[in-house]
Amino acid sequence: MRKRPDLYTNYKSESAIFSTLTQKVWFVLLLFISLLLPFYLSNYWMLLVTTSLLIAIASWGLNIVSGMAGQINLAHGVFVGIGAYTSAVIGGVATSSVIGFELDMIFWLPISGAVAALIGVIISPVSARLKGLNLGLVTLAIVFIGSHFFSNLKFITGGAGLGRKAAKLKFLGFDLDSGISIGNLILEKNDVIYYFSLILCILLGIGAKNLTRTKIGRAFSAIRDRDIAAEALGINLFKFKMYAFALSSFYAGIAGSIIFIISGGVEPGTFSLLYSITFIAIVIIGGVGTVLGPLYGAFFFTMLPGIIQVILHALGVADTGFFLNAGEIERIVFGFFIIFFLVFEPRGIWGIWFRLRNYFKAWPFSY
Amino acid sequence: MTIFLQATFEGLSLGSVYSLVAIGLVLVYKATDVLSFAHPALVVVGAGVISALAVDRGVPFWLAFIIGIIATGLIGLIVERTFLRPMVGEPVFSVAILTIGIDLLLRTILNNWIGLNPRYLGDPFPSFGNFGSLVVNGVTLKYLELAALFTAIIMISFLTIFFKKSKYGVAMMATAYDQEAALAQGINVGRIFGLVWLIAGVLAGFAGFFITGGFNTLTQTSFISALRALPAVVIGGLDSIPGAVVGSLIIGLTQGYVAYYQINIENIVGFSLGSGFSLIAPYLIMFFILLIRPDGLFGREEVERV
Amino acid sequence: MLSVKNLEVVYQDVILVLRGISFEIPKGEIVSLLGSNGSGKTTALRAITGLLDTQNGDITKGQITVEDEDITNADPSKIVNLGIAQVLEGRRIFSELTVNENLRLGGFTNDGNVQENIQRVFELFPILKKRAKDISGYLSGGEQQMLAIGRALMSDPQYLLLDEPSLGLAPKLVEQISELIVEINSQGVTVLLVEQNANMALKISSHGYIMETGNVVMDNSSEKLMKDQDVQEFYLGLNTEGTERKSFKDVKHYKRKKRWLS
Amino acid sequence: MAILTEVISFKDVSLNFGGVQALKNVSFDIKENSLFAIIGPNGAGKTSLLNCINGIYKPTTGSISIFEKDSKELHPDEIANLGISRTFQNIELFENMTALDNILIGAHRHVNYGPIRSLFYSKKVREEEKKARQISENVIDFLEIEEYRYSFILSLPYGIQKRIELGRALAMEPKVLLLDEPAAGMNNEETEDIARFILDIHEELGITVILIDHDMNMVMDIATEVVVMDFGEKLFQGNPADAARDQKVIDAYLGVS
Amino acid sequence: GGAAEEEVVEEAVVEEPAESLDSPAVTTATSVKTGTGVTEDPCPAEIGGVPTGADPNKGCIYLGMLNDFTGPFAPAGPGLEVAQRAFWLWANSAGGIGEYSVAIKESFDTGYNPQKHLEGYTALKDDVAALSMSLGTVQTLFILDEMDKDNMVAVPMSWWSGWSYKDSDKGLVIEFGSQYCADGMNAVDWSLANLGDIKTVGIMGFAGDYGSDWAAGVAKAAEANGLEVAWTYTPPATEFDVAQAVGLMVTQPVDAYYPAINAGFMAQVAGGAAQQGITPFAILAGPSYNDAFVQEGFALKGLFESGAIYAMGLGVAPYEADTPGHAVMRATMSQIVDSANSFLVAGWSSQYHLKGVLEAAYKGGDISRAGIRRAAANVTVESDGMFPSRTLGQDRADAQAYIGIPDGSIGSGQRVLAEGYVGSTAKSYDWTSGACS
Ligand SMILES: Nc1ncnc2c1ncn2[C@@H]1O[C@H](COP(=O)(O)OP(=O)(O)OP(=O)(O)O)[C@@H](O)[C@H]1O
Ligand SMILES: Nc1ncnc2c1ncn2[C@@H]1O[C@H](COP(=O)(O)OP(=O)(O)OP(=O)(O)O)[C@@H](O)[C@H]1O
Ligand SMILES: [Mg+2]
Ligand SMILES: [Mg+2]
Repeated sequence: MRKRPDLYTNYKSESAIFSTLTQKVWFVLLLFISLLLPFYLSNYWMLLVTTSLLIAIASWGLNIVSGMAGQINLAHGVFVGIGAYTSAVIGGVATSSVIGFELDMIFWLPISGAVAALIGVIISPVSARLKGLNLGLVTLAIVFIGSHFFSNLKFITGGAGLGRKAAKLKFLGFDLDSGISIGNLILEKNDVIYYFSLILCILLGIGAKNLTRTKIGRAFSAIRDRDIAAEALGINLFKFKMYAFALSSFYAGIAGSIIFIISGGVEPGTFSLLYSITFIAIVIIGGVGTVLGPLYGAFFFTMLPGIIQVILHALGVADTGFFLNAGEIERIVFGFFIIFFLVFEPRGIWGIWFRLRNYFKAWPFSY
Repeated sequence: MTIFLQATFEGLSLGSVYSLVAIGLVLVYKATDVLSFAHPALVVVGAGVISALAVDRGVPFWLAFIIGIIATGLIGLIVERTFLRPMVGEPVFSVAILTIGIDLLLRTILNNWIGLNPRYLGDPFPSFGNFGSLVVNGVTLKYLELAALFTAIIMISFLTIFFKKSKYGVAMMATAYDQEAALAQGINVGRIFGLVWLIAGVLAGFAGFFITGGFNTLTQTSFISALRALPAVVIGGLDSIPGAVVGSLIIGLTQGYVAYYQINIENIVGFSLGSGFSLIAPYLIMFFILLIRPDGLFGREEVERV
Repeated sequence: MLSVKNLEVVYQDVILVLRGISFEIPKGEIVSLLGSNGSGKTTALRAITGLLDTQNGDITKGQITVEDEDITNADPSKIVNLGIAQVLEGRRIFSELTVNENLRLGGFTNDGNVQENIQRVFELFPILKKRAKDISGYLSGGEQQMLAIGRALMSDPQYLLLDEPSLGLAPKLVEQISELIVEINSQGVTVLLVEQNANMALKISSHGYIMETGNVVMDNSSEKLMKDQDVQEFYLGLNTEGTERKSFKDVKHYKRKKRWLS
Repeated sequence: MAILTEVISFKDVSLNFGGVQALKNVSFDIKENSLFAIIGPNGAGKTSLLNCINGIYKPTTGSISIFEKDSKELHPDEIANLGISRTFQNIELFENMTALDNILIGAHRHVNYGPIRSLFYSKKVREEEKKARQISENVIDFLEIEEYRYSFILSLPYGIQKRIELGRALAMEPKVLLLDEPAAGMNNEETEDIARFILDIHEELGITVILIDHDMNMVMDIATEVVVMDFGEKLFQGNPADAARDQKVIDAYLGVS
Repeated sequence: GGAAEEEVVEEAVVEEPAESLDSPAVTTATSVKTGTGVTEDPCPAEIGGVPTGADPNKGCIYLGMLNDFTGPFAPAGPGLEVAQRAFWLWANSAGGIGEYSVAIKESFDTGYNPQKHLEGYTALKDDVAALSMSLGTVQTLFILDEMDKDNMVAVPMSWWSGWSYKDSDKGLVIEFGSQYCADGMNAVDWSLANLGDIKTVGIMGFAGDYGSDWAAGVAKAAEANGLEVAWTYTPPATEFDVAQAVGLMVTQPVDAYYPAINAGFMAQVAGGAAQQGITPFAILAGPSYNDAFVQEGFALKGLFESGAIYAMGLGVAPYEADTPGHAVMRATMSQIVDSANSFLVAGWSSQYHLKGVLEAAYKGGDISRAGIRRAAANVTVESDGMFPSRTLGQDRADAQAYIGIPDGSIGSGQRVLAEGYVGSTAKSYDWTSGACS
């Protein structure tokens, strides 16, 4: 007889990140594929994959504060922006209009996360006063106030409509902007950023998973589900909400510090309401409160438009003189995808995966 | 003084347009617990229909106007039937994100139609949307804005009476709080949702006309004006129609006064508030009001008891 | 007559909860439905009133009829309009609304008599009258239960399905409620009573069904049920001789198996 | 036998909500190691009493001392950390989690580390987690809910949910346990189970239990002391047998029985 | 300076082997050196629904296009694409670039979003020899490092003053027409010279390359002419508030104001102020004006034609203008589309300078990207009279402005009053000092 897949025989395997052998095999396989990806995918797809990884990091952040701890934050994009500008100031080049210190990544990466986390901590007391959607709405104000600051603090951001260059990629003294070569292997800047993002993504992903399997994550969930009960069980709401905001913003700051290096620069207009809402959509479409959900969501949001475009091109739809152009068709298809995903599976892509998994587990016995 | 009155009038008329948008948002929220991100799209779709008929097809303006308003209501209804009905009982945040998808669909198609040039909606009287205005004590009262004010007052009174007198007012709230329990009372939740989206659509149609009517023109960015009603709804309390109205007026007046007095205000505070402050100010007000009253000025407080 | 035939219900496509149960509620009678926690009583009620949808449940087999009209999978609002009202498990009052508003909602399908019915409910539960304008979510647990019962009465139902009406009520009130049920029934309302308080339920009902894990395991007139040894021991808390209540102080630390399970 | 001391004492406590007076000048002491029952008609203020002990409500006037500390100065979580845990009248479990996770949350106060360590899942985290799990497993064992360990709350029957809530409270390893209608919605058999657990908790674990329930048979059988509440006021205090005979209590609460 | 150019050459040489490896169609048949995006196979006869006019016996130089179909410039996107394709249709028919025809291989939708702009660039870059368009200043600036690495030159579709300077564009952006900063100066000078008494002015614009650049120009000219600037209102485009714009005009009256916003807001601002009886002179930056303003039936037709409002072209005369370039444009375009607008003109005219660069590269015997870049560093380009002849890579800007008055009887909605106008401020301005904003 086959072993029951969910039967744990000891505490250690149960509390492990990958509790079954299948999971471990999958992870190693995926890791291997990820490492080889740059040798097989075109620059364009690599760009999308890298972006997805970084967006996933930021989305994990939102998932921590909103998905796990239930503190709705509509201003997550602003924290990504704070990370971006922190790194741009510390690691970027000064010009006549903006400041910049051209420091090493070893400085700006953690500091970007820390600064964002600090602002998160400063904002967190608001959540002691407000709950649920009301909290979300206050953070909505933060989006607008934040982008007003971004537009007007020209010496940091370069101002609306012009922006500034992102941080330079200098790591432990190596200038990675022009790529590196390890023996025969030549890694271009894009590849370097990809591997960097991959490492960060794995580390921070494991961090997110660690949160869920420890006291902190449980306390977050408790606050989310029933805060009064949580308090009666000895959980200090104020402290844990603060943790949630800090951790969430830390993730956002880290992601923000790198993501704009790819696109070359940061422009304050980026951090609009829509940008923040995108992260919410990613988390919801991926699967709220789950570890893998935000990763799925990030890939969905970043890759799908590219895939749709390729398909449209292959079909030649764009050239047929249809009343919508390729870009518009892409948007509409994308819109439909969002709708149908949510109608079909309101728990997000993770839910679909979960269903499939359960189905095959139970197969061929349906009940 | 004239300037002050003028600013007040501008604020009030802005506020009344916002209130038309805001009430639509509130109705949808009240019945479904969902903040609809598709609402601004509905607002501009209405204007698009009017313009397409009145200007492109040469349909007499009033006919086009009426068709446009009704069409917007119907589009609201269709959206509800096709996309939102299957979501009954699902997490509200999923539904809210779903409305982003709807917004994407509606606006992409509409923007394709709007195209490059600003569209105008036509004009029932040569002087209505244009320079027609009353001048009272040096204050210019524009017909279009007066009409917005009156429309808002009429719609608000009508809705207030409807929801006070009919059983649907309470039923709507019940569906929002607990769909299952509402169903068990024999409330046809689906019908309520449909009704709400229909009314919201009609209100959006009116708002669309006032936002883009006259020389205001319909462009691809017109929907942003509708988005400005958001802080109004929040200030008033998401589930309160009177709240939406008061919130809208607060936002409108704030915007109006900042518009006319920002330079003076800056002189007093001693530093520049930055260009674009007039649209940020409502959010600042919203921020502080929520800190003092977490459920907005008139919103129902969330019950928490163990 | 409300009848349920061979009903099978599945939650979330995989959890089979009702395994083909059948029962009948003849017009004008009180029928009680007993069973331990999780046996599927509430699910049966949900199936009757069409509320499975929101719980992600489906009727996979069977038929529900009322006066020979098929209401399997019918719209809840239609079912309520047919005169079937339900007191939901867990009260499910609209916490954000006032007591008055809750009652008005109960009369949604019956808006002609709202004022009269509200007065009637207030007579039954004077405390509700005192709190009429208060937000119902702040009522005490028992007061909320009263409101839930009152709300169900607002629609002047033909069939009243009560899911644990005595839950959380003081002994005195439990007595009142049981009198109330008898009284309502004497006015022609047919009652399905789901109860944990078997004593009370069997006393006032004419017939009883006992459910275990999705099956009806016993079905008899209430009198006979009260005399059954297992029912006495497990539901009425009498000692093995069926004569005297045993004290909770000396409950045994092992469990005797129910006969119907073996 | 240990010297009986007061763990909680109410002094002239009143509690108002707008026009509603939930508690009126209530005073009583709860002695260590008692099984203290609070009964009374619906709306009498029983739950409010618990909420006051918990710090969820703060008395309008009067004072409550918990282990000789004034509750006014303490947040609910601080009171919990003094060793006071509870269950709720309407189950307040964390629905989206498994039974095990709920119980682990009960053990929250025994687990000691911060968020950074948690991110890294450091050695200390592992040790502390293991400790929490040990506590939880003891509770699971005690309450005989092994088979529901990994079930999500939402799909569990009411009676089991109540048991898990009790487990969550026990995982706090409290000194005082507050139970709000633990037997509501249970049939006789299940009530017996609960009664047995309460007795074991009281006798074997030596925890002071404060119990609210409307199941008079159970309360009268197991309580060592009873307070009867009516309209926010204390109507009676004494041993259960006397309460059952007291005419005021019968009139207000028990009815003819 | 010369040193910088030398560097470019050197870089190009280093790049070469890699490039020829990538490119399948490198050939030694002609003496011309080729690279990525150049094939000996002919261009397709038709791309994107528009014939390419390519000679089947010639090779093909492919161009890429970073366009906006879904962002704020979505309505302009299709027009720009059609016009550029039409230009190359004509250019190919007229002989192409030596032994090569030219075709725009693909137009990528960037949504005016920097992130997607880079995605588009990455998607296109391995297939094309140059970009016929990179829409958006910020977007182009952000990919400049990549372009530098790839020796990719691009035609902008923005008139930022920085495009004239190697400091800001690394010699990669082939600017054409006017620029916002100079336009702003000329707007002020022209209005002073032609509209009479102006003492106080207001400046209005979207923050960023367009509005801020323009505002800088207006401010410089105002200062040079001793005018009082009553207010400067330059919020980000998303925070532009019509009520505030009107409020400023009402509370701080000016004799003239200079808006660089979009057409939708323009109508509301001009109309809103006029309703309160306030109609100062207005000179509109190019994108603020739209021919819909003077169409029959529009509420503000009268206001726009009242003589208070003037509009500038994008450094090029409107569709109907009388230059040889305009004539071939009209002749070619009429085969493809049946309406005319300023974006068609912009799209068409933008390609002239690129054509000049490609021709120079071909003459130089190197149409690899490096060769094209080298050519762009110093070449004098002509445009059949659409623009004055221009020498690229000089670190100085041209400053000719087209100023017109709204007129509903003309297809493009405006009658030209001044062509190639250069006011005194622009004339005496030190154009070597770099970008205005
Ligand atoms: N929404 C749901 N999704 C999945 N399973 C459910 C759901 N609701 C109930 N169940 C399961 O169905 C079974 C029957 O539940 P039901 O609520 O009908 O029992 P019950 O007899 O009413 O119990 P109780 O006396 O506790 O109210 C239980 O095992 C329960 O876990
Ligand atoms: N937060 C609150 N706001 C307003 N009124 C409240 C609040 N909490 C309790 N009350 C009121 O105080 C009174 C006592 O309530 P409490 O819940 O303590 O009663 P109880 O004795 O537990 O009753 P039950 O047995 O029905 O649970 C009730 O009338 C209730 O409505
Ligand atoms: Mg039940
Ligand atoms: Mg209570």
